[in-house]
Amino acid sequence: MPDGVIVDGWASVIAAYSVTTVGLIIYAASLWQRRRRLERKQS
Amino acid sequence: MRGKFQWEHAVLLLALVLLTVGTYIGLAVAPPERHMGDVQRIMYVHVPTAWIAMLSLTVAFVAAIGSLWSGKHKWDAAVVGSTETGVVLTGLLLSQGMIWARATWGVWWDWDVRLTTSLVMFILFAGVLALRASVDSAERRASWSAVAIIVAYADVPLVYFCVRWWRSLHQVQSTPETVDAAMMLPLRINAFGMLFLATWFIVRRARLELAQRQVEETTLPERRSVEEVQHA
Amino acid sequence: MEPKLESSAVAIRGRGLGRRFGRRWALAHVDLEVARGEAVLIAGSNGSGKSTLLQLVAGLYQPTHGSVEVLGRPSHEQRRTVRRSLSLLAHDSYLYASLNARETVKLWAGLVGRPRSDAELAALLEEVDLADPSLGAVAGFSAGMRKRLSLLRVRLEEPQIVLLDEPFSALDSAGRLMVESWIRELRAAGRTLLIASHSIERSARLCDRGVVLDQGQIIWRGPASALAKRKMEPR
Amino acid sequence: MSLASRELPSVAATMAPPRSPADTPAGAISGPSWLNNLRAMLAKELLLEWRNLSRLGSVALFGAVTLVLFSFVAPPQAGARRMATAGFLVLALLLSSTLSLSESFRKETHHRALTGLLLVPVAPSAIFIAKAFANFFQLVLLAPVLIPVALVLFSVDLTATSGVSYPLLQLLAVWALASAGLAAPGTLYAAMTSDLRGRDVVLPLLFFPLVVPVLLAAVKATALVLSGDAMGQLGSWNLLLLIFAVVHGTLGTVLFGYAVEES
Repeated sequence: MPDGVIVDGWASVIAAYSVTTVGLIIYAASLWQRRRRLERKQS
Repeated sequence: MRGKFQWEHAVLLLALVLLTVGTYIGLAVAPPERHMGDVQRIMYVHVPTAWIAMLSLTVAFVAAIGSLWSGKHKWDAAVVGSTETGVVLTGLLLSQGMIWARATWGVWWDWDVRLTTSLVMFILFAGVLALRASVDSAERRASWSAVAIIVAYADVPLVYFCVRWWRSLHQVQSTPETVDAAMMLPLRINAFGMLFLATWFIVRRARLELAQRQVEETTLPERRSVEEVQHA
Repeated sequence: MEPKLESSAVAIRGRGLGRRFGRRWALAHVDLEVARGEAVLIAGSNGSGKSTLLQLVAGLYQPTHGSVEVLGRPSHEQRRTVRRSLSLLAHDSYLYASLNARETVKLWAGLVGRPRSDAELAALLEEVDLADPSLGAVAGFSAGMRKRLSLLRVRLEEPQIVLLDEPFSALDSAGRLMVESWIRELRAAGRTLLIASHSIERSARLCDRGVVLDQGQIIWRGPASALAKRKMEPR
Repeated sequence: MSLASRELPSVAATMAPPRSPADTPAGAISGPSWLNNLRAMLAKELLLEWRNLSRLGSVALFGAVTLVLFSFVAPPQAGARRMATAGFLVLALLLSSTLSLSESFRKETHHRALTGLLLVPVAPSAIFIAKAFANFFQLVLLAPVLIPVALVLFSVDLTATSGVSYPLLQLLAVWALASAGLAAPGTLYAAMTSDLRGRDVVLPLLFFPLVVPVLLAAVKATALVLSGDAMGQLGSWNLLLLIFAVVHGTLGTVLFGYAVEES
């Protein structure tokens, strides 16, 4: 790895973790929403 | 269906605890890496995501074989669950990879072996989901997506080797020797956290699929009486 | 109830047979036994499930409910074996549009494993009045011509069990007479027949028994001669 | 009346003894062998190809037109153009292949001829192999059109390449291997998407990412033929193309039955 190229160390770390967290939450929410829609259709 | 406690929620709880602890250790306790400094901390989420994404797609492959073999709905539900989870994780893997590339190489994208293979994998399996969406017959949907998944999964090693030969001059990835024990701990905790989270996703999605199929199913119409005539 | 038959004597047996497409049950609660050498007529209006029944017997679909066996073998699980003993004249003609009649027959003969000499092929085509080479490719055929050509396919397969879906439709009176005499010959040769047809009077003459399907269910059973006399009540 | 009154050979007389599954042990292949079926299917495919030769002509024309478009956007410097030739040539092949692939199953679904084959029954593996071979053959036939067009448009002189003996033959070999790699998975996917609404989108969506290895290996191999193979790498790229074709050909042979029949 070339030294000195690295920029925005902590900002990148935070960005990576947030993107992951948000992505996982969105998927969980979509599962929840699909289930809700299905239950509404059933009743 | 509702009101009853389902076992996968315990797994979710475990996943959340592990991911919180692992991330805390990774961000606050573990020392920064010698050459790359704090950027290295992306690895604590990146590597587990990669492992579990690959694992999910492997589960999809196994479930696809089971689905073709048995023709049972349960296997098809497992196929959707694991494919969708695998695609979501691969998508996140790509975004993490891009952030990593930006921080270390100064570019958002680089035709690196792993990055490229992940991208092709993502498109391949997302394509399977697109195929599913455009088939109306439940029977056809199950067998076609199973066939497509088996073919796509078998293709991944070919893509990997091809890209590796294509870019044979590229730098070697960080080897395990450079990772010391303090870094392995958060990596492992997060990997298990991610494993349990993926399990929860797969099971939830599979249950959703089964429930959806149940809604589509209609009960047999009532048996009608048959008029029997003996002689002409 | 259906008379109980020795299993070896049964050509086709459906038990509680049902098939669902999406939310619609195309067929439900169908119990049907056809003995070897017997001819059974399936009557019913459009969409009553006649074609679905024949396709299930041929193993093209998996039953959603119940089972169907041909000569003691489950149609869908052992489809390759089952299909070797039966032949289906379906609503679709199964023809290649860019081949002509002669090439089509030659292809089928080769696939069945009984290649015919040119003279034999010519004789077969003569039978269905398609020997004229100037007729060109199937793409230019009328529905009746396609029907006659697909009838030859069934003949080339020389099956134990013949499933006919509307064998008389799209044909002129000469063609209908031809099919009729052909069915009689099949019967004389001891073949089992399952015929789905709207031409009840014509078909009833050729069959032993009949069933009436309505909305996927059997609502009438009896001798074919009684079926011809039966008034179709308005739906 | 004319038909019925004609001298008919009696059906009973012309018929062989009735075929019944009870006569043969379960699962045993009776009647025509798999090989005979394959031969009949191949003959059918070639006949259909021959009938639809004009369609193949339009596919070739399509490929040539894409090459012309590529040559517009290629960099003007002679050296750079030469470098780009390999990529554009393989892309033209890839784009043409989706046209001929989706077309290849349209004739099967028109009167449901494929179902008729399955009812005979013809083994799905034999149908697949014949179909894949026909598609392969079609793609190979594009070579005599697309390769000269590309060589002219991008001003590549084949005789000037160093380290490659018989460059034209080598180029054709790469082309054939790439065609096999495209035809094998393409046939399977075309079968699954031929009856679909939105098949024109779904087929490329599934097919393009799948054949990334073919694209990369064929471009590399073609570039080596066109601009000299100093390191002797051509063989390994060809091997990769061959492995791809074999892997996907095997998968297709095994899985085709599931793709065309309800399981």
